[in-house]
Amino acid sequence: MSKVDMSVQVGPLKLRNPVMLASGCVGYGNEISEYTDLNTIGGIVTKSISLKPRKGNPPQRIVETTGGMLNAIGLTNVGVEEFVNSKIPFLKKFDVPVICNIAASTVKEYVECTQILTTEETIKAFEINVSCPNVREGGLQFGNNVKEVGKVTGKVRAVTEKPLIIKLSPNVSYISEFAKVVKKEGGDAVSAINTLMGTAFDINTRKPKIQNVNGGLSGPAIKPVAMAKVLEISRNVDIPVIGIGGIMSWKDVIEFMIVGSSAVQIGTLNFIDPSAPGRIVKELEDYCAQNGMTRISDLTASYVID
Amino acid sequence: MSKVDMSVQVGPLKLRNPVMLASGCVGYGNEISEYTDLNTIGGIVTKSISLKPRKGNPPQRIVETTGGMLNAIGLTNVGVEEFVNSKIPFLKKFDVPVICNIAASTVKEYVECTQILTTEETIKAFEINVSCPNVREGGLQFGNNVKEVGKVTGKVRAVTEKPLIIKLSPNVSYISEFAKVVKKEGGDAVSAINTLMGTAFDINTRKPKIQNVNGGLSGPAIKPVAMAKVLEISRNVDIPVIGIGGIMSWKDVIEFMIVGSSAVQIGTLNFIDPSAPGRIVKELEDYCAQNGMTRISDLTASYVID
Amino acid sequence: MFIINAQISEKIELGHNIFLFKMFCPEIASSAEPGQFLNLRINETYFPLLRRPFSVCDISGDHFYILFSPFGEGTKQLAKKSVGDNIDTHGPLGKGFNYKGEYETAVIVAGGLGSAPFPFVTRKINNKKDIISFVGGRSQKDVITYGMENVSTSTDDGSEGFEGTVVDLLETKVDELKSKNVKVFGCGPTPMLKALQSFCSKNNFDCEISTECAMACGFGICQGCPIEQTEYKDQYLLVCSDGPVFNAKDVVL
Amino acid sequence: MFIINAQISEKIELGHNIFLFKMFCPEIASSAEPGQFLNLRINETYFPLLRRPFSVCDISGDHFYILFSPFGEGTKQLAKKSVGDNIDTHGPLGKGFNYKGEYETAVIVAGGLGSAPFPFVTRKINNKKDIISFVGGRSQKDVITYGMENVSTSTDDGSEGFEGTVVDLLETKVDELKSKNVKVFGCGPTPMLKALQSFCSKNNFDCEISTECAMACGFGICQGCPIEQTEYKDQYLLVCSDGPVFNAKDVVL
Ligand SMILES: Cc1cc2nc3c(=O)[nH]c(=O)nc-3n(C[C@H](O)[C@H](O)[C@H](O)COP(=O)(O)OP(=O)(O)OC[C@H]3O[C@@H](n4cnc5c(N)ncnc54)[C@H](O)[C@@H]3O)c2cc1C
Ligand SMILES: Cc1cc2nc3c(=O)[nH]c(=O)nc-3n(C[C@H](O)[C@H](O)[C@H](O)COP(=O)(O)OP(=O)(O)OC[C@H]3O[C@@H](n4cnc5c(N)ncnc54)[C@H](O)[C@@H]3O)c2cc1C
Ligand SMILES: Cc1cc2nc3c(=O)[nH]c(=O)nc-3n(C[C@H](O)[C@H](O)[C@H](O)COP(=O)(O)O)c2cc1C
Ligand SMILES: Cc1cc2nc3c(=O)[nH]c(=O)nc-3n(C[C@H](O)[C@H](O)[C@H](O)COP(=O)(O)O)c2cc1C
Ligand code: FES
Ligand code: FES
Repeated sequence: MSKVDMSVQVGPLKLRNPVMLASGCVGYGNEISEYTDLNTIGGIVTKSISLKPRKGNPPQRIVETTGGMLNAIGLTNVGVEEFVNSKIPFLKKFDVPVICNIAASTVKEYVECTQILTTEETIKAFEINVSCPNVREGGLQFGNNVKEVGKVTGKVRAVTEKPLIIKLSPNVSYISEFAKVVKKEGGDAVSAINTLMGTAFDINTRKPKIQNVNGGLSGPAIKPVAMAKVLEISRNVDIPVIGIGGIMSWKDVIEFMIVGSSAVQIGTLNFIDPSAPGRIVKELEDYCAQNGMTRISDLTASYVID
Repeated sequence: MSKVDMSVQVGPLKLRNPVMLASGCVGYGNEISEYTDLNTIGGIVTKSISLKPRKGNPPQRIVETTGGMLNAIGLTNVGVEEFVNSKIPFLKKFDVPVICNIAASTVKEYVECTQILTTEETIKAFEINVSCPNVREGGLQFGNNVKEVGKVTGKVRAVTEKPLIIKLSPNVSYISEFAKVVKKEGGDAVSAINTLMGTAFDINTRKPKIQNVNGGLSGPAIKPVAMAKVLEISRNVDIPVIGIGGIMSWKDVIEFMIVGSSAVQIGTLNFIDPSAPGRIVKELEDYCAQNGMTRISDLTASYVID
Repeated sequence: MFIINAQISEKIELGHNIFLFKMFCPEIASSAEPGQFLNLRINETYFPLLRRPFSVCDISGDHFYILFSPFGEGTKQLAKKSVGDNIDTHGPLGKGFNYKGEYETAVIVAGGLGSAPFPFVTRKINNKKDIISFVGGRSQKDVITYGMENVSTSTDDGSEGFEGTVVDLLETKVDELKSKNVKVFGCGPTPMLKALQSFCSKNNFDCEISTECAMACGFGICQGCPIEQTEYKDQYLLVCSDGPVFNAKDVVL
Repeated sequence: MFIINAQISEKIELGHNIFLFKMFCPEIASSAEPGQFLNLRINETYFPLLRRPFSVCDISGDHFYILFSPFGEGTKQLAKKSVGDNIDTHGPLGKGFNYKGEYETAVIVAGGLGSAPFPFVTRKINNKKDIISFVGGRSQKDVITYGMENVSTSTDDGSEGFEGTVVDLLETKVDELKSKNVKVFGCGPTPMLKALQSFCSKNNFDCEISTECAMACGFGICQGCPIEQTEYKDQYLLVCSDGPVFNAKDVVL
């Protein structure tokens, strides 16, 4: 089998392969590194970091649904300072692009976080989470408002030279409008999608199964929705897309690339099988070789629509 | 076991029980009547009717996804005239409220359809489908645009005295905004939700698995999203809601009622088990009796949120 | 039409990855017609969510047979079932072959798993009409002749019988067929059915084909399975309830 | 920690709807500690999607045991597995009981399926310390004393042993317990653990409890399983990786 070029380019960000680990689904890399060799994957996106540490939502935070799960973690994180002091040193040990995901409640806070972190050499790019459905003060209004997303993009762009990715909310009618404004305001790429808003109730207690009432739906159940969002962006906006949502196998990675993803992120699957990302990279390479492909990046937006 | 009052009131529409059959998932009642006695269910919503017959989309129209299915039927239907001549006579034979679902590409067409059909005694209410994701000219823009939904509601309201239900699209950020305008323009109730927009591709041909590219996602995969939409309306707008999306059992019916549904509709489940709706009605009655409830309608919006 | 448990009473591996299940179900066994199908709920979970359609392969006493190959998620799970397991079965569904008519010789043409409906068709026609069967496959292991009579075979790679498609094989027998009053019955992948359709049209053979389409309901309520008509273009027919068997003249593949 | 197939080598029905599976898996058998848990992938489909946590019930040679009752979708499917089936197992996970310490008498307190971890705990402590076990359940059939020593039982309905909760039963023995240098080990439903927590606090008994929480990952990457700390309120602990066993003093239930 001939050697396949597995590298992909997400705007200015070059990755050794398209398989990244999604924010909030791999912590800061410590635990997962026992199962998947971080040196073999395309990139790792850290759990959303905020300026100050966040305790997050009270339990119950998780409930399983058909083919998916709802979570309302509430952006639990150690805060910028502790992240720099104790999490980055661990990630430094690996030869893997670290993409730092940032969450905030105000534009100002997004900017401050980025300003502090942009000097960290280990961080190769930023992913701005404008779309977390579980934080009441922030998140939602940004993610569902084109103007706010544009503003956040522009202001953060002004304080970092590093590749800037905006992670979009799927809970909107036309996600491509958001991708457009990101491009206009100087963003380098978009990630699509974050979780869908959902809920589940206990019929005996009549209470929500998760304490926060609403949670974010992830897993294979949402894959068709995520695919449609990526395709919408890909057909309407000239900006690199990182495809996310329900990826469970190498076949799903190919499918996401076909509809327009330059790279992908794996979320929920890590909980079920933390060794999957490493295996998927190998399987993708085999698939490309068997199909006589020389570059995996040729798959991106290779859809055939009559 | 004591007798339970299973009847529910959806605005001006009284149903013998909350279990209705969803539009597009039972045709015009003929085939399903062999499996579920239509005289035992709460109501039947007909396949979307348009002014003229519609051929619909070319195959492939259906693809299964994890816990769900995508469809792009394209509103295949016999048109108003044939509906009146050949479908209504069959439904007349049953003692079941017939809710006529109407789809159109222009406000004018919605109004015309309703005008013609409102004189049909067999039709007990209208459900206006402003949210079909599979018709290119119409549908989508209406369903995702608050002003258009308001306009359709008002204009259709003007030509019928019958209960008027607007079926809302889930592909929006704040569905309660749509429910608000429906109420303001004189609508009697809303149905939530129609299908989520989704797609799936064949990795070998790189073509969409359904010919229309995008399809509507239904089935248990979407239940958490549907539940959140119903709850959002219920908490923000004083209008009856008909809950729809992924109902697979009597437990799901209870869950939908708890978050705010006055009644529910069963869609995809009919394909898998057309005898389920009749069985679910019995199971609901047993549940209520066993739990000492006198009226099933007490479940509506009985959620307990701290 | 029933929605009923059918119990696996025998599980036969016909060949490489080809399974024949004998299922106990008097209701279906006594009412099914050749060419009809059964819609099986593979398990009680939602994975897979929808039923899967299978031709009635044969009937004997209180039993029906299905023939399949593990292929996607549903058929793989089905292949793992054991004797004694119950399978929730919806059927018999659809319109089958019109095998009675005026013709003298039935010409059966099957490609791959398209052989599935023909043991039952053969049983019904046998002793009343002559039967000639043509069975094709990609390779030797894909040629399924179970329950068929008077069989010639073809393979794409020449590993068994005639080298070429089953319709190519048919072409070589066209004179012989023309000398008889034949009716053709076909089932197989769409490209094969297309070739068969034009072969029969060219030679003026009456021909019925069993078509395939992705289905959600299998009994006419979802409009998921349209097939274009030759004449009346304003409306599709439904594979599940107007078919799956159509006269080859009536539909566009 | 392993992600590895464990093969069911024996399937024992301990009582009404209570199953004990003996699983062959030398890697886990040789590394698990009492109170740790295993996260089982019930099947290869996505129904259920997530793994399900089960305590290491016991270890013998190359085998580990799990004890469970069919309850929801996952445990129902698990109960249907057969000897010879492989189950994809992640573990051993979490922090177990600190059973070594200075105490003289181990007081084991279990409610319902909370008995699951104690056969292994008992095996480890036995012959080194005294053990007194208290096992409660709603009714006789819910009382699981498998693998435990020196057992007193209680039932809510009085159908076996003391009538009342297992902590009520404990209260009746408080003087006896006070006369010894005890350490309490508890596992069971949260209301029981709460009662046990306050009983031990009141009487100044050192107590470790195994807690439960809905989990997505089971090994610290999802932040799905928070538990409130008694002292440091700014941050939750994680049941899956900081626990599931905690000192009763350290957590708020
Ligand atoms: C009327 C009828 C009778 C049939 N009789 C038989 C039979 O007797 N024996 C038999 O083995 N098979 C038969 N089939 C085909 C059989 O139903 C499919 O092979 C089965 O549904 C596949 O299910 P799966 O879960 O294994 O595959 P899936 O995982 O559902 O499908 C795998 C891939 O195949 C595609 N696919 C699935 N079904 C079809 C289809 N019908 N046509 C084209 N592509 C498809 C899917 O889109 C998917 O990409 C029949 C089909 C019909 C419509
Ligand atoms: C560390 C740990 C060790 C465990 N050890 C054992 C054991 O040894 N034996 C045993 O039988 N069980 C044990 N459990 C509990 C077991 O994991 C659950 O019973 C199992 O996950 C239920 O899965 P299911 O699919 O059958 O039910 P599901 O269908 O998932 O659940 C049915 C209902 O129960 C609720 N539920 C599910 N799991 C929990 C939970 N953990 N706490 C509260 N509510 C829940 C769900 O929200 C749902 O409403 C343990 C749990 C933990 C966290
Ligand atoms: C438990 C959990 C926590 C998550 N936390 C974050 C987060 O902190 N920041 C973020 O941008 N996305 C977060 N996500 C969203 C994922 O990164 C991803 O977008 C989503 O789960 C869809 O992908 P999947 O279906 O592969 O999981 C979280 C998802 C889950 C399931
Ligand atoms: C095959 C199919 C056809 C449908 N056709 C219509 C339609 O014509 N008009 C309409 O308002 N909704 C239509 N729907 C949407 C359903 O009525 C329902 O809103 C949706 O399927 C969600 O419910 P479920 O998950 O129970 O199927 C259709 C759904 C399916 C699956
Ligand atoms: S499969 Fe539903 S109408 Fe044919
Ligand atoms: S279950 Fe994921 S962190 Fe505990």
